[in-house]
Amino acid sequence: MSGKPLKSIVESLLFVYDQPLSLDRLALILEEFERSDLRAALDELMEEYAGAERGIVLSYVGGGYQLRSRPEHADYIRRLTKAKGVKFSQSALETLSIVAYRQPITRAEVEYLRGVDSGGVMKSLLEKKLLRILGKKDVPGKPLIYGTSREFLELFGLKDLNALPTLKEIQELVPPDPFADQPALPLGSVEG
Amino acid sequence: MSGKPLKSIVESLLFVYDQPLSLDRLALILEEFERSDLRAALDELMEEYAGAERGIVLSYVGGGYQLRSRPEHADYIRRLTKAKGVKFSQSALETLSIVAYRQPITRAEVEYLRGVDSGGVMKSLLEKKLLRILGKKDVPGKPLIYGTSREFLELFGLKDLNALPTLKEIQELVPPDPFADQPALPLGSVEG
Amino acid sequence: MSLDTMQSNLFSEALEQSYRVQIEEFEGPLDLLLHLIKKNEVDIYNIPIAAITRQYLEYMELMKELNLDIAGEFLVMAATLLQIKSRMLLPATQEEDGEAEVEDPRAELVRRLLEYQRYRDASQLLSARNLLGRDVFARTFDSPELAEMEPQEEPADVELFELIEAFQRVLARVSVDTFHDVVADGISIADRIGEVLSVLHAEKTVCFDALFTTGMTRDLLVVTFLSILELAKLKLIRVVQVESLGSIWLTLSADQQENRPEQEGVEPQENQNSLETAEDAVVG
Repeated sequence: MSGKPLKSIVESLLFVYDQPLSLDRLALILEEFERSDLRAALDELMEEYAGAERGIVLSYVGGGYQLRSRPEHADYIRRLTKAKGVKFSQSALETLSIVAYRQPITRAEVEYLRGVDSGGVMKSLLEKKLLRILGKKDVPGKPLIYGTSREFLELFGLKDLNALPTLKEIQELVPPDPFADQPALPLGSVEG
Repeated sequence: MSGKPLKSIVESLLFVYDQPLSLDRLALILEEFERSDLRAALDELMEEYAGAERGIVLSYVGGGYQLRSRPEHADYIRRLTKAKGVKFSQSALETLSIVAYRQPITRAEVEYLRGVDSGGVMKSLLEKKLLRILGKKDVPGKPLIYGTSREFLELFGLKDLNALPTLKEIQELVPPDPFADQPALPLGSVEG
Repeated sequence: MSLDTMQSNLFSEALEQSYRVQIEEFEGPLDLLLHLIKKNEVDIYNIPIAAITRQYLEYMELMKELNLDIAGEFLVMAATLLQIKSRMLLPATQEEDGEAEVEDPRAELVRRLLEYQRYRDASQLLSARNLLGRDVFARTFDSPELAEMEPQEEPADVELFELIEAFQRVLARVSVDTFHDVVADGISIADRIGEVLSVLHAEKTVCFDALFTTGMTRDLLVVTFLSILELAKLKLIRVVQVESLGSIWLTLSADQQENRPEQEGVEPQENQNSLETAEDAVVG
């Protein structure tokens, strides 16, 4: 009975772990199993994964076992990175939020609020069409003023700028002191 | 010739990617393959992974395919990764299920159904990305409306919102004579 | 270990109940009432309101003795229960025609309890599923194969809430009074400018008065007015009056309408045109 479930357990462990797992480590974790059974399970898995039609291979690297993708498929895997959504950087998100909530706004004002140069971020947000130039401010130097775009609304699924939640609405989610003005208990008339 | 390598390629992609992959996404990445072949490959993989002795399962969640560890092995995996494991309070679960079934829903509606202030829970669910803000409701006061996220589906292993457990039907309220047995209540043994 | 036992260790309501001490935290008054109904084994469609009310109040008394905070919702429910109880004590009025049947005073409460129970049951079904990160695990890391590859940029998934959080971070760092301070009904000048602009984008031309609807607070009126001034100062809008003492109209400035990405050398066209535009809009 030990065979099948153990093999399955080992496969799970190899799957979720991001480092090669040594036999020693496995034996430590799966202390209720015999080391020889463990070795047998690994050998069996090794053989199974060696089947040519699998997209995953089990390799023995750096003293441990690790599941890896089939090297022949590297070209396809590379394509995944193209489609992989890159997370917004903190600075991009901050800049975007400042413009969203304080538009129309100049670059100098954004930089004042962020305390750092924001030219690069703003340029890249313009290129992504999340920001747009609204015009020029009528002050000396005629700086450009920025606002958010239609694409911005689409990205966040907003109908229009009115649908942008205000900070107050978020802050209101957590009341400062829910028990502040608690009335007295109406316990006088209890008897049934 | 198309069959086997494609299945293997798809398996590689699923293995390497840390999020569910939709058929659309796969079709975009593997543009030289027919969509129908892709679907067939996924079906085949699905079947193979369903074999009882595997430590990995292929699930369809939140509109995409994802390899996941076998649930029965959770204990062993926790020993390895020392993951604490997600834990939800009853209030979080209640709030999540109300939003899931009733979305789009306002905070006031959630609170009416639960009978308690739910701002704090909702904020923490927003932070965990299980809830999301859908916009504002077009009624006086323009309250924010909430819904569940893709992460919600992934967390609970749901294909889509239609896969939510069916809600129990509520019996019609037909009190034939509500006052009939009022005086003679079985209240003798009430004390806890 | 079976899946079931494992989950009950983490979540099961039944297991928790066996460890329940006398005084227990309830999610809210509805949760407490359901508990009392279950404990007394009474029919939810025919709640013995006097007894349940008494137990409910006893529970609150206990909380008070233990110096626990009692949330306002519990008090509201206590009042509701007492009210239902007193209405139940009134003799059922004999209707003139026997037609206008009085609804059971408990009906509304029962409806809420049933509805609440539904979602509570559903939440238990949900938590009995194989949860990602509790029962099943996916790979949460980039495989080395993928990590070695250079990612190609593309706009990502981002949630509205993240945007707000980012802005809160900014605010936390900057002293508050660097912002326009006038705020009415949670609307700052900047917010209001955004609103006015989006109205103008949709309508092209808007009557000045239309932005000041009745029922607005005085503060909101001020904020709206300041917003319009600000927009005019920024030359984002034009303010035109078709005839003296006539309505004042607001339009987006010319380059706003064309929506050009770069504004180099574009001079806003002046007056005559804009007057006509405004007049057209009045007629149309």
